[in-house]
Amino acid sequence: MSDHDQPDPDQPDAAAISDGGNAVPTRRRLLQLGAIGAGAVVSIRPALAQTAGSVMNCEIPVPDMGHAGGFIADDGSIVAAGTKGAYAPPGRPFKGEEVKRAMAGNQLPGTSYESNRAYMNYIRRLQRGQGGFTCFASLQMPRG
Amino acid sequence: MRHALSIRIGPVGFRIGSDWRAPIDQLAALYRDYPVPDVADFTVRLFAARAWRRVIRPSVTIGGDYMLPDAAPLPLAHGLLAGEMAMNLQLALGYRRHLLLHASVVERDGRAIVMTGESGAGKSTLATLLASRGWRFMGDEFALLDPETGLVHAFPRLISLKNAGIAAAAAAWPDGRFGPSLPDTPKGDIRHLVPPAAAIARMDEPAMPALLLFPRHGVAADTRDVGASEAFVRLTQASTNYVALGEAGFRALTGLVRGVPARAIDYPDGDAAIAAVEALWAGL
Amino acid sequence: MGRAVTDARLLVTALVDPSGLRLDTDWTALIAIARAEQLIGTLAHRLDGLPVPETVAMLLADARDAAEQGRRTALWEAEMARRALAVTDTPVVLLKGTAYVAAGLLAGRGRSIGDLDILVPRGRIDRVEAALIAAGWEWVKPDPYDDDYYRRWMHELPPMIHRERDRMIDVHHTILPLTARQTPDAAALIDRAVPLNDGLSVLCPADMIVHAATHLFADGDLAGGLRNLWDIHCLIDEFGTGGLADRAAHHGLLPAVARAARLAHQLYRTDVPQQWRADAPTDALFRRRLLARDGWGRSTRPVTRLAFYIRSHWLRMPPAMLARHLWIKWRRN
Amino acid sequence: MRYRAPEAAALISTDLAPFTALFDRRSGITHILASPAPEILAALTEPMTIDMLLAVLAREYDLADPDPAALAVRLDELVASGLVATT
Repeated sequence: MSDHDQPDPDQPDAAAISDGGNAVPTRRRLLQLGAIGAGAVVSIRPALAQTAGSVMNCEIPVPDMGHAGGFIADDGSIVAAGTKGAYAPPGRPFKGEEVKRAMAGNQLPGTSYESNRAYMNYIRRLQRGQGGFTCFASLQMPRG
Repeated sequence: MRHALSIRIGPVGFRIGSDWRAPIDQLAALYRDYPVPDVADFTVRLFAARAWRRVIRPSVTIGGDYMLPDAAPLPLAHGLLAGEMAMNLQLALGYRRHLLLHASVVERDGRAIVMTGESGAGKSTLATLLASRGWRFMGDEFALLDPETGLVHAFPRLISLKNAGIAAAAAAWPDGRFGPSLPDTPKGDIRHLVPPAAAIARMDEPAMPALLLFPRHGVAADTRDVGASEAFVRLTQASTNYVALGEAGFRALTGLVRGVPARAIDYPDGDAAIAAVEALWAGL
Repeated sequence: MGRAVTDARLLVTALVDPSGLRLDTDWTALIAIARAEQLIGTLAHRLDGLPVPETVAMLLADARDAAEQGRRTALWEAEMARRALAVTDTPVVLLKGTAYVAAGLLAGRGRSIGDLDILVPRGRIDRVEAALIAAGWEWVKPDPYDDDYYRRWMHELPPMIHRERDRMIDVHHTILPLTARQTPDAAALIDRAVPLNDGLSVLCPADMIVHAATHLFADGDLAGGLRNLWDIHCLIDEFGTGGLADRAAHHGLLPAVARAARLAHQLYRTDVPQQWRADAPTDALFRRRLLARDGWGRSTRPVTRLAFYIRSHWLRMPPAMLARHLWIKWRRN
Repeated sequence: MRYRAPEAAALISTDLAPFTALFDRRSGITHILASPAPEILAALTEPMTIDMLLAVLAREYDLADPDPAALAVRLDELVASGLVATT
């Protein structure tokens, strides 16, 4: 690697100390391959505009505009209106701040324990291209 | 557009258009002492999404060169806030001349403290308090880091104070110029404070970052070191254009975290915070 | 502040004759229009080295940097798709913006590039889908109605997004919805594809122009039309029009290609053959839609825009399906 | 299957003890690498199978766990990040 020195400068370098031509390794550095908690490689992902906190106020419609009228099942998926055990969509979109508080353990306004869980599961599954994704993604700091 | 205004804040020029007069008049009054750009870097639009929304329960939709799909409209009474948000959004989504860090900045003797943290961590209040104790205010929303020189440039927009921060700032700045109070916005009660005259006059003077702070409000006073890798990762998430800047962003940010000491300070109140900052500054 | 800029002609003339711009041009309006039409990087390259106000020079330099970053990201996404699909040994043809930069074409210079578009043989689309999912791509819209609609009637899989890199990929098996009246010869597109050095390929020049014209007039509502037309201008400028008419006829897309050539000539003064220079009666309506942008970057002429929106759906599906599609979409909003 | 690392010129590496910050010029992505990832990348001087790589690492380091399966997991992370390709 170009201008890179070995990562652990404080440990004795593995370079052998040459002694008249036949190198005598003093003590090779220990290397552990397995059992790394969060993995050895983290890739930095772009932070979204709202991570600049006060930059934006935004809303998350449940479900998004493309699926208005659908009901929300426990696991957050969109099901046909009236499906037994699923929840009618809430009366209005949730504000970014309300979702942030719900992520911290409170409940979305006007929801029961069960419907709150269903709505939050829907919000957590939002993908780019779906309405409310940018707003939700920005509420998580840092992402990924 | 029917009403328009151009202002330059630090190195960034904005052209702001509006379907209504009120937001433009408020911005013009508060940004009275700011220069006018010859060519604006960004265009911002405050408009009524539906024609009838211009008059009936008027609500302001934010538009401009760079946009986000989920933006919620604001009542016309919060038009000033919409203008500020729209300008911040252009920077966050479209600006590349400097590495943008979501941070407040103050300067003394050509050296700067960069204070970063989530909104609500008290960055604006802290910067305002320090400015009232002789530090030069450089910005309360964005720090602009020049990838070539490593210098930080000022972006002294209106200081947006929230809830308790308003009273704290009013006490620290008895003769400060405040904007209208904007009750129950999505972020609670907000009031804008015009930065001190010196901050506006000297906004083209950059400074060398000397201390990186991660302040946190509302807990027992404490100061701890922040390692280079932790500071690096936290700053990549506090920057909206780090990834977009590519190699220049990598060199600027690794240079910053390797060259500048980083500390996390928890503070129960303003005085404790200022004491902690002055102690750290003296110890540099 | 001088006469208000009421349509996108300022941008068109700046692209065609950059050295003709006077110093007292309404630069802010030009930049707002170029950004709204996704042509700021292209404009920045066209104006490179010309005398402009200092603030504008810095803005354009930033735009060139942004375009370079976008080019690198697009090529990387193509490389990651190539790695994921290598195991299926399927021919993978890059389309649109990614293809232009991968092949180093004039059309790619300064171009803003969106999602990765690839063309694969229709018979291999399930293997491609499985390989992409295994490599970390996910559906953007996990919705049964849209899935089924896409699979049966559209010319592509529903869009997918990569879990880590947040980049979208559109996998096509032909270049026009199956429901459209014209039926291009997808197999011929792949046969004549030109291999790049790393296992991916791009369409042959004539097919590139046919596809660009198709995308603009056969299934699009002309959103981003000025950028697509500029692609066509650059492709014709670089490769000429030899064999283009025959190739377009072979795909049954001669009308779309003729219209694209005429409009490129009318707006960007592209050097097109004689039979594609005369103004057809409806060309003026297309120009009116393409230029519907004011100096504040706002989209204007809403009625014209709505007409083209409805036309784009009409072209993509037979009347009965159009009614059902619009009814379902209407009931939802 | 062989694992291939990028040529040195594609990467900019900076020590952020205890980690290594790595910028990949090809993708424009920044990666934070914890040991053994930097050591694995440095050892991949040419395309290698897992066994070839394990032998190189065993020679240069005192391996606490010379286990091909553990090395495979580390390599999969590097492949997923795009830093390492398989041929």
